[in-house]
Amino acid sequence: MIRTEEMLLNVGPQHPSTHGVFRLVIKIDGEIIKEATPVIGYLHRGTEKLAEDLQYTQIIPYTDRMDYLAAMTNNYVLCHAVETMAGIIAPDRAEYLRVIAMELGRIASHLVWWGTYLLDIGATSPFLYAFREREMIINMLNELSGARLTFNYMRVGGVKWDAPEGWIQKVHDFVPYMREQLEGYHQLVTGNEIFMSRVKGIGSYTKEDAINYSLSGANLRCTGVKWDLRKNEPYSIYDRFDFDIPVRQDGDAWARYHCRLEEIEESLKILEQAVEQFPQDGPILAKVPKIIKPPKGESFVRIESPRGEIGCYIASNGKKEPYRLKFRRPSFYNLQILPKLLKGENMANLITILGAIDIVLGEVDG
Amino acid sequence: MAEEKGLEQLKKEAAEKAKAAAAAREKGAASAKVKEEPAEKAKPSPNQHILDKYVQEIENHLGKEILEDSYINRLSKDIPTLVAKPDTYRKVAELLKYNEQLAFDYLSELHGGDFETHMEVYVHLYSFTNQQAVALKVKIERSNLEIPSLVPLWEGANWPECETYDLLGIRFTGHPDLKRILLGEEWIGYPLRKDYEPYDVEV
Amino acid sequence: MLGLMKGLGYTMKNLTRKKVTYDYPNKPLPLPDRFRGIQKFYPEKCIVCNQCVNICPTDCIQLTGKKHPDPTKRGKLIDTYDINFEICILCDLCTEVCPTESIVMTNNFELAEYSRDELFKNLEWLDENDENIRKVNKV
Amino acid sequence: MELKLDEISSLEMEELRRSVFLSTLEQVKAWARSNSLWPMTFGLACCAIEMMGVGSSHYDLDRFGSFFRTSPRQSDVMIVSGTVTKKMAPILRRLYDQMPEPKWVIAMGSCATAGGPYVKSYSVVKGVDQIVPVDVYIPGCPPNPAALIYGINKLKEKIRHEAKTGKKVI
Repeated sequence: MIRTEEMLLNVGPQHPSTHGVFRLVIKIDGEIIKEATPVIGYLHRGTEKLAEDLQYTQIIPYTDRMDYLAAMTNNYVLCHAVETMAGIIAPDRAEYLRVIAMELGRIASHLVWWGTYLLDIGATSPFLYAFREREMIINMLNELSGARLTFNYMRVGGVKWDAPEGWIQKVHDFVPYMREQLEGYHQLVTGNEIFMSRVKGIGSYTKEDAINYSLSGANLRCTGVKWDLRKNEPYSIYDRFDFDIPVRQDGDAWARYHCRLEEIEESLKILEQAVEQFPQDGPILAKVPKIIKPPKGESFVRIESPRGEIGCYIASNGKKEPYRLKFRRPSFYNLQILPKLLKGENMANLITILGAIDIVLGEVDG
Repeated sequence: MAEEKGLEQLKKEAAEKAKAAAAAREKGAASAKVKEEPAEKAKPSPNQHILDKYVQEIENHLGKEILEDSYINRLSKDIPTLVAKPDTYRKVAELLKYNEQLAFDYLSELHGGDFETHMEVYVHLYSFTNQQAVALKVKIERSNLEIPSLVPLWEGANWPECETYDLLGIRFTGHPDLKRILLGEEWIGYPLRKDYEPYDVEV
Repeated sequence: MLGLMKGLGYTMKNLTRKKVTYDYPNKPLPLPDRFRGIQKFYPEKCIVCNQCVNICPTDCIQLTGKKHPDPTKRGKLIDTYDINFEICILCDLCTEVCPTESIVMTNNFELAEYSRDELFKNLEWLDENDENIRKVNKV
Repeated sequence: MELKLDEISSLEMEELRRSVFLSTLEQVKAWARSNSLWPMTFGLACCAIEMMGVGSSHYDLDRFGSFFRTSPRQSDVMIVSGTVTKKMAPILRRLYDQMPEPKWVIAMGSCATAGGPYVKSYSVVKGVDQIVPVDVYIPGCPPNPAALIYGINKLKEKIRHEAKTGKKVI
């Protein structure tokens, strides 16, 4: 007679598959998870409090460090919020540069997810392939902004640098190359039977659950909700591009995997069009005062980051510093569903489920 | 309506943007002139009728005097904003979720703020069925920082409420597991309050 | 089984590809002009306007000026200029606001030290740091 | 047995130097250790991504005999890559204590060095050297992968130098 008893198991905060400092206290009975309690806050750095003493331009470097895999979108959300409040409209060329940078960032972010997710569930080599392509994107962004991760590239009313010579051509050449690689990725992993049996039907939830738990991004789209702020509430110049919103119906890890990879394809489509439409010349910064003082009031804007809806709330009292700054951090909201997903699951599926949510701990903890 | 005062007109680039959102924003910024009272309300916001609908619906079901204020927040992409009272907040939220005309099924954001005289909770809701958004605000007295929780309505409010409790000290009654999610239970003080002073001074 | 074989095919295809690894310590790393390493400071250009100190998000720059020795001339001369490189986040805002381009970025990133004290860079160090200086500083 | 080096004539000494490799055991140990530093993956924040970048195809840390180990028991250098918060600090110390001797610590990035951009924050430890002794500090936010390789090489130099002279480098 085999006897099992409940035990408490601590995963993290230093665990290679938690993508940072995330802790899970799980109660297991044999191999079955009875209860999972996430413990977060190991990377809580108090950005929102710090921002209350900083000017808007000075906060931009801090947004880089929140979601460090897609720093460009974070840059943008702050600039967008301030621009919305102050009624500034960035010039065309700046918007194109922003969109190109953001979409490159989105691809890079999904590549990191793809590589590390497969590393977590036991495939070593995809990580190397993913980082090989990511490095090319990072090099391009490095050329554009001068840093590899924390770009500090966008400014209220435009961007800091113009594209260097030949840079647009580089992006142009990158698109077909990446398409080819993407096909290779599918060849390498997607058809793999071991991979399929590890992710198919794992960690699935319904559309109602996804909406109820405030999920966003690929976590929402994998349940069949066709929702992407780039399309539904167009900001910047996204209404000028023709692209789709990848949607799956099953709501499991397999669906999320496909949503993300298809998003890379859509991003490539946007890149292709943006490069084609890229204005020959023009200013890259609107005429803004040196010290930006948005009017008194409050504003909340949201845009689509690789992980979901990222929002920025500014309460201003007309001074050069925000009175209250708050970011809606998508990973923080997305992670809430984890205890529900893990309940009753097999222990071996823990990392598969956690990885498929795609969290960045800097963003979860703020 | 204080939000509209003191809107400074900034130089804008003439951009031929076709999209409706940008145009609306532009109009919103342009219509509110510098340091002029909202008496000269040139063009009503394109979202005014949506706000009217919400207010009407709430008044029909819950009676008048439920809302403290309601206005269009021009700085925030013309979002209809409802300000509830602490004791009606939960009722309004319930109506916003379950009424078929409103049906706000998605909680996009919940956070608090310290405005020295009072605290505030800001909730941004979205309706996938009607494709509309609303901001719900509630002002709470600093002496009695308690407010009903929204978790029974939207599960997604769980962690944001914990975060608000952690950083600002607003207690949410009826929350299934209200804890100091980010800083840990031993932490003393609420850092996002304006009068916060660190308990342990660093070397 | 077929999927596994296909995956293996991709691996085989990549065997013959050109290697991408940089031969870093033996060969210098190719870096773009805009790369943000550590600052270079030109004391003769500085007009002690304090803009870099004000814009720095982490307050890692400290400077003091002295009066111009020639009483007929107005303005100030730089006396000390320190960057606390422990907390500098290389955000590039100081070089952006500098009206005379007296502080610019270089490509030097090999800055690891055994002690925190050595990360405190003073005027002399920043003046002598004159390799790989960024060519284009403003757009 | 003792080597009487004084009695050897200069000619013989020359011959000895040419053909016999003289070294102390300490130096051999240091040479061996420094060429197989196994860092622990202690990814905390943004710097962790650059640390992953070091392990990936373009920088390939394996060239230097360094593999990332996930367990503190199997590693001898801890790369603290990212912001250490007050909540994380006791755990960092515990992991350090679990590592076998000899062990070294690299503080990667300005957050680990001195708090970096979060130096005024209420919840961040201002420098990981308040918790564990640090051998090499790498500034940058985040340092690029090459700077990390440079830092690791600097640590290797330190290990060898200390074994050779028996003195501490700072």
